[in-house]
Amino acid sequence: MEGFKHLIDVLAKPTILVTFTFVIFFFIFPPSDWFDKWHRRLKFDALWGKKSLIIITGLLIAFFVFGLGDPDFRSIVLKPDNVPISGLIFLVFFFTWLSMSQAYKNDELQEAGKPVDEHYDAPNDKVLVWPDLVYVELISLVLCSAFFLLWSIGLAAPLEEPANPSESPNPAKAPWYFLGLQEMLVYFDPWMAGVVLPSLIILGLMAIPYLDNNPEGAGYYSYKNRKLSIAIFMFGWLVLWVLLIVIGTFLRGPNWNFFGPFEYWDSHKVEALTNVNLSEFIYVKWMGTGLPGNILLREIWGIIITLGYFMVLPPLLAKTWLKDMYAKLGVARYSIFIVLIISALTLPIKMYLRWMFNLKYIISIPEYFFNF
Amino acid sequence: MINQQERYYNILKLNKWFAISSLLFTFVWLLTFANDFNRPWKKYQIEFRNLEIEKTKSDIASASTSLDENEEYAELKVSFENAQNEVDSRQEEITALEEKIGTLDADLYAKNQNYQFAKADMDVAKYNFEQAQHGHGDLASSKKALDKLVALTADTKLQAEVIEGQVEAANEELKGIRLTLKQANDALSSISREKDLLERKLSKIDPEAMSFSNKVANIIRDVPVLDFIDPYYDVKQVVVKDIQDDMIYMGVPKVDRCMTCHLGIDKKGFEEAPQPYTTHPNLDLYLGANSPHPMNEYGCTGCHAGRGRGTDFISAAHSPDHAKMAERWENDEELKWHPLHHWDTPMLPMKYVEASCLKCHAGSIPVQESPTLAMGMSIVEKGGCFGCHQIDGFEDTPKPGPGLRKIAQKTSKDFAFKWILEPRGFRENSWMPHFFNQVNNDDPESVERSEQEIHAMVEYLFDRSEDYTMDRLPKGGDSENGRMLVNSLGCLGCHASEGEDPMEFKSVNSMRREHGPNLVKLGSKTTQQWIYNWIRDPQGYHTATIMPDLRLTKSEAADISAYLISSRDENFEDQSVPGVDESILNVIVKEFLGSNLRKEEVDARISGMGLDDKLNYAGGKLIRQYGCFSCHDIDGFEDAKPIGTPLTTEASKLISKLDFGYFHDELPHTKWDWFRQKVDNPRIFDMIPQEDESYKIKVKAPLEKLRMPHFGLNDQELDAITTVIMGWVKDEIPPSKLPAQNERNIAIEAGEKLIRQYNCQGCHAIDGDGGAIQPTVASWLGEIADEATSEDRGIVLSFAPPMLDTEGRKVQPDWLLKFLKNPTMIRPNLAARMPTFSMMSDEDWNAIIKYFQLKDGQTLPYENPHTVNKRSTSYKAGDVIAEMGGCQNCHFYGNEKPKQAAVTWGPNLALTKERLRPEWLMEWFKDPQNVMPGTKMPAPYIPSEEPLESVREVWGKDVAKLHSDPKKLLQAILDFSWGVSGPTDVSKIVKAHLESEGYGFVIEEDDDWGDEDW
Amino acid sequence: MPEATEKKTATIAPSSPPPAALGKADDGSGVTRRSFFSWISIGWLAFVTATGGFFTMMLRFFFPNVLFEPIQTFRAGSPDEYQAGEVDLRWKGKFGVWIVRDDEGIYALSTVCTHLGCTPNWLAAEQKFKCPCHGSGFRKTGINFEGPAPRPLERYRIVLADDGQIIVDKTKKYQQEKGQWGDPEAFLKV
Amino acid sequence: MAEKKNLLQRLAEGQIWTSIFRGGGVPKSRRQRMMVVLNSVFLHLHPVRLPKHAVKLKFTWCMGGLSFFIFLILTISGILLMFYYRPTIEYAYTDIIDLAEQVPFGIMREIHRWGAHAMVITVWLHMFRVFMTGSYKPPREFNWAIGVVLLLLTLLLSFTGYLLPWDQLAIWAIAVGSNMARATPFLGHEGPGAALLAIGDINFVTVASDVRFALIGGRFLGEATLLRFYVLHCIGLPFVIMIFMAVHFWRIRKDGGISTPV
Repeated sequence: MEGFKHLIDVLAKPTILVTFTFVIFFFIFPPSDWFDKWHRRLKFDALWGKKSLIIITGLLIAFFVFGLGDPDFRSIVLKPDNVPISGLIFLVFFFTWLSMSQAYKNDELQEAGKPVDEHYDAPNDKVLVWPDLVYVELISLVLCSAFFLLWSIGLAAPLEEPANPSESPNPAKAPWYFLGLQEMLVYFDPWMAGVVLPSLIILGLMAIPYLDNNPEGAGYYSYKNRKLSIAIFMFGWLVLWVLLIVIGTFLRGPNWNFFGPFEYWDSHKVEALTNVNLSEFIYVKWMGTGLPGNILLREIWGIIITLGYFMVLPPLLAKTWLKDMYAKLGVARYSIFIVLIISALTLPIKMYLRWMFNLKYIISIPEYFFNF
Repeated sequence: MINQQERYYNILKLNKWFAISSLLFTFVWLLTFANDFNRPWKKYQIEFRNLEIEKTKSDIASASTSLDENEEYAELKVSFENAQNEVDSRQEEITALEEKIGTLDADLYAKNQNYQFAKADMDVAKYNFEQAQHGHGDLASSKKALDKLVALTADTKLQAEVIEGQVEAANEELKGIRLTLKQANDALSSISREKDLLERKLSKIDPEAMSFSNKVANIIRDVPVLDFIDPYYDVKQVVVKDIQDDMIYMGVPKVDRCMTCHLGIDKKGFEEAPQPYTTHPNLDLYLGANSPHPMNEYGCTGCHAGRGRGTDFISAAHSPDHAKMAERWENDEELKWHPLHHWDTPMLPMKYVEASCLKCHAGSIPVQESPTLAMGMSIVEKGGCFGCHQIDGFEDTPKPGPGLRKIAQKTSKDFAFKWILEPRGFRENSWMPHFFNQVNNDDPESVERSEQEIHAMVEYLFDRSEDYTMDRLPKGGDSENGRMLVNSLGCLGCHASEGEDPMEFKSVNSMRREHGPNLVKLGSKTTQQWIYNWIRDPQGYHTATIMPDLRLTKSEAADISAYLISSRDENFEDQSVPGVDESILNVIVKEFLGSNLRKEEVDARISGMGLDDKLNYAGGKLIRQYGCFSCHDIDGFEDAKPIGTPLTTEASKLISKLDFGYFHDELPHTKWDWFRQKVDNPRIFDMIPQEDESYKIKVKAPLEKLRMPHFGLNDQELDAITTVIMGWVKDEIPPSKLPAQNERNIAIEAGEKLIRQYNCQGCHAIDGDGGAIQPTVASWLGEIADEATSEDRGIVLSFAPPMLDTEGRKVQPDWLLKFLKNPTMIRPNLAARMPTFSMMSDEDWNAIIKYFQLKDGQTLPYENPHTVNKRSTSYKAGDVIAEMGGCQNCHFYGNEKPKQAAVTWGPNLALTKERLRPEWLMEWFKDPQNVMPGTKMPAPYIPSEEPLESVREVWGKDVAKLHSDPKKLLQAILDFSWGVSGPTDVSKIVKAHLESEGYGFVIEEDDDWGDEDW
Repeated sequence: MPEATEKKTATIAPSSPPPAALGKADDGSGVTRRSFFSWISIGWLAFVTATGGFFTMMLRFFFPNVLFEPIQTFRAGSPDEYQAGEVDLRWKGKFGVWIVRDDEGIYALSTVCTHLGCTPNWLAAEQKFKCPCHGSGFRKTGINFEGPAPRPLERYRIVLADDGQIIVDKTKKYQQEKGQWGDPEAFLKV
Repeated sequence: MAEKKNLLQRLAEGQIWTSIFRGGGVPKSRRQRMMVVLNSVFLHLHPVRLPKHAVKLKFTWCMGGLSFFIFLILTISGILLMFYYRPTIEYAYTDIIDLAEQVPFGIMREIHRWGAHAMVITVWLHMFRVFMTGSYKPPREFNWAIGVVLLLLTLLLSFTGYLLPWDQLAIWAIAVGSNMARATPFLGHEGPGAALLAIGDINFVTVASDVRFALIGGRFLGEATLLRFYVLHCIGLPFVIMIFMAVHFWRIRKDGGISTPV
């Protein structure tokens, strides 16, 4: 038992968990035909069968039931405000399954030349709103109300000590839906993690319909025709959002240190978080000289790399790897799309730079509050 | 396919789903209502109601038995019946009268109405007339109307008054007939009032005693949803505006709902009821409307802490007293207790509750009401907590340890080494704490290091020791006589002696005898010459000492020193002292040097140091490190700052600021458990507990380790000190809730501080507290007389230092100051001596005198002196009464010895005039026992009840003149005593007498004579 | 869409009602007892009950279980502090009570006019309480004698505490017109 | 009409009923069923007829509808809570304690809090469904953008409400959140570029003049913050979100109702 708990604790380490997710993710949601080939070869398509639903739900439940026997796990999971997030795990899995299974079914139907499940023969295939829709709505409202009452009776809302500005709780967490952002704060300066990236998320979300000019798949579940867009969306939603929330909620403990789900939240846990900036890497470690006094000179390497990343990489990709896409999207759509994507990719990149090289900032100009 | 109906779902199925979900919804609503209705406090109120019903019933039963036994009640009943009969017999008369009143009333009503209407019209007319005078309207016509109405009003009023008079007369008549009946009834009901009230109460709470409609109402009022109208079961609360809960940003008035479940808390009669219904154990002091802390003004959580708004066992933040109780609560099906998270001030366990007294009463701790707290404060003073930890209010408290500036003359390096290593190994109740051989430094390596550290510190102290010229020790001290002197002179008011068990049950009072060190094993510690010099002149050795001067003669001092030096501890002396190990010493020195020097500099420095230099350097650093200077006066540390955490508001620290280290499972997560653990075993938080209850140590450099020393306190002392720490909070108490800051309280605070500091109550009892020396006086008496004498409380009290209960009213302040600065003999029988406190300033003495005066309500520092004319009747009469009363049996008249044996002797009457206040003396003569319970002084006999003739015959004409007024007779004694003159100091006579004749204890018979106290 | 057969919808569809509850509609097949107690009836009944539950809760919600108003019971000193025949005004401001002592004892009068709740003034010269709002007048006993006030002033519970102090309890009131002034706690005999 | 009518039927055909529910009676025919929807201010949010997959839970997951319904629950419970909650640093916390300890049906707070959590989740899932069915594609692009705004507003509503209990959980969550605002480029006093907005010695963006100040109403979290968040939570944001909701619903209808395969 203890061995298993320990194993889970180890597996939950962000380096392992995140790397594992990154590696496996695109084989589960293949963005291209190549991935799709492996996806089917690895039998991941079986995930969207009825059996998998039952097995995985069962495993999840078993895991929670097992975990609740452990005092440390229990104390985290049963915190009133964390309960919705446990629910979120189940819901997200279920609805991902539901949408994907329908998508695969429709893909098969289309392949066989049959109409998709949602196909309807307008205007004959219509249904009256009264009573069919209204009644169903009423029933779900009643059930929903009952559910809320029950939830409220069963679980008291949290109330901690009176507000005290001189005494941070340890850990001090944002509301759970912002924990993804808070996780980003570990790797980015606040202006990036707190302002720029959230704005990009909002803008990026809004831009989706304008960027995705693929006319396929409107109005029904499908995957095959929309591989890339769904894979990217899933990556953002499941990994960069939900997974980070789960990590932030359950696995971040005192001093924002990392704790496995079965670990005691020891506020004395010490982790070496020493890290260095790129300029220090280059000047101090490699060139063996001191840091130049001139800010621009000091940060020139970081600036070059950053500019290269944002300015050079997109056209380069357009010419090479993403040639087809560039052709399909046109220059305006492509530029916006690629900037959004490479901005999103800065997060995993910075995560790995931190984990592997203890790199803090690529550009660090604290004099003007500009760190990147 | 064309779907003509355009339908999708089977409506029957939807209906079914709808029905099921609606039923579920309804069911959940029912649950919601049940959940809201079923508040946890309700069951307690229901149970308490039953308790109250039972109690009321039994009260009624006992009230009616006592009524049945009450003869007056029976008589009254009879007379009531008689009166009733009489009234009945005059029934016709009454009926006639009542009829008459009825008609008259009707008439009166009509007449009155006429009058009212007329008056109302007149008021209008008056107003109109005034308006007309003001220029609005016709003056003449309004005047006319007014006049008419005035007349009408007068007329109607007259008519009404006539009838009214008739009505009154009739009513009077009727009343007259019924008068006896009414009187009897009133008398009856005044006797049975108590029972009636109880019955009324019962009819309100007991459904069985209710009328039918009330029974129904009783159910309806507490029905869910309707229970807002007038519920019997409801949340009760006290809102205290000026005592506030600390909400960090702001204080919020306290709202205490404790009485929602603790229903009997302010009601007498539930003392035996189970919790939560029990009556508060001290209603006179707390909660009672006339107590100093009424419930409406102080609430509950101000003292008990907890979450006053909580209406549930857990949400009120109850705290168990100990681990067993916690376990019981946790396993209790009803309570299912767990500590309330997220509330920083949970209820104080009962054993620490006195902590809250400190919030308001820090200046003058009520010793009898809060013994644990008082004991804790005494520990803080004796243990010297305030030395290392800054604590407000202890700024001028002297250091509790001996001065070490002249230590080389007092003892040897070997002794100092062994003593520092393990003080309690030499003197088991020593307040000097253990720094070494603790959990975090008892491994062999640390022990070796410790030895070198001690060597360094000893070297530092001895190296700096100043010169101290001692007087030569006279030859031949008598050790046995020394022992008697120690036992009788008063040493034992502050010191314990050989053979006493210091670890027995402690109290504030017993701890007064730990004011100085136990007088044991001095032979192993110091020289006789040093003791001789020290006791003769303590300040000569250590200027800041609080050891007073007992004015010992050379031979007394020699005897005492001979006695004290005779006690030794051979085992201790035999222990060897390890040598200095320079290599370890080098490590220590390097560590200190390395803290602010680079390695080369350290090496350079150390190579230039000799062994002595290293010892001296390390010694100084270590003394700073361990804070030795906090308790001892040490050369070079005059301005050193306290080394510990300030404790003034320690208990208001958030619990998250207390480092539980690896003890998060072993120790309950409460502040008090942490504090207690910290004092009990201060170094424990350096350790990592193991499964088998052993410890492993954290990785720490020697200088990083926890360094608070171990005091070896017993459980009782730990509770006391924890109570004090829990009382150090930052709560802001408004002046309205504090003891008044008037002149009296300020004087009492200042006086009590000095009295504590100089341990006056080691010898003297004041207001029922103190006199710690008394048991030793008893055993001394047992030795010089016999067992029976030592058990006679009266004699023991008369041989113990006097109680100072009414001192302020009793003595003249001028005399008191003179006496305190230069004590002389007052009570000739007393072997104990009032010492000379030459270290006390005039300010100090003034504070003490003011304390006594204001405590007794004596506000005038200057008074008209009492004078006596020796030729006056009063004086002469007094002389006779004194003669007849045998005052001289016990009292000196100047240097005239009393007639009886020394055991009964009282103060010299020649002292009276300058010493006592006449007002007090009058009080004293009237009833000495009332003024000083336990005194041996009898009330003087005065012949005020005897017939004048015999008085004249027996007592003479002067007494006869005053005979009828006892006050004047007492005044006569007073005047007489004022006239007694002669030398006041009789110490030589007494000494000679005792040497030749002894005390003359009456061994066989019970002796009620002798006096104690004036 | 196999389940939506015409036959069924024809007979049963009408029973899907408008938002408020209606029983099963009659479209020719007649109302049978069985169908009256059908799922739909149960469903709507339960729905209405639950909705009723919601409104009941709203109602109850508006009546808090505790009040933070000033306490209604106060100590008014010892009986000797009151002179026979005088109206004592010292508690008027703080607690809204006149304490009156007559030859037989002491009673506590409410300062709320029984007409429309204004606070009358004690006019010592006229020996009456006079309400400034509509001119109601009350005698010293609290009996109304002029103006629109419909009934006498109310008296509060007044008792003696163990220590001899007067306790006035405003939560319990006594009305003359109901004959409650005879209650032993409406009047403190001295 | 000769048949016996029960009370309910009489009621349903009576004057009062028919005056309230236009048309009256129980809809029996197809036309009547359509009229019910058309005649009701609430129901005509819906079209009269739908593609059949639109009534399948499997397709819609009902998440949009639930989000709206939870919004209604939150509105009602929120209004009720306002009767017992005072947004002052003195009473906010104790009022919340009292909701649990003595207020009748203080469970309202739980309903409100859990509802708020649930609404965030349902809105996310709604967005997820819309994405997976490709329902953002033309002509529904703009409505998707409105939906993103609604998501943002939902998060802001939840965020502002999070502060109101005024406990440690609340202020530190808001402290962490609002401190990010100080790093806003140019507009936050610790944001990149803020130092450039200055004339001489006068800095335009300081701790007392940046976006964070605008948000929390002071240099530190305090009374002003609580009041601001309260007003935003109870009036400002609900007002805005209702406008966007109206547009959202309107556009669903105008963009052709629920998306269907072409």
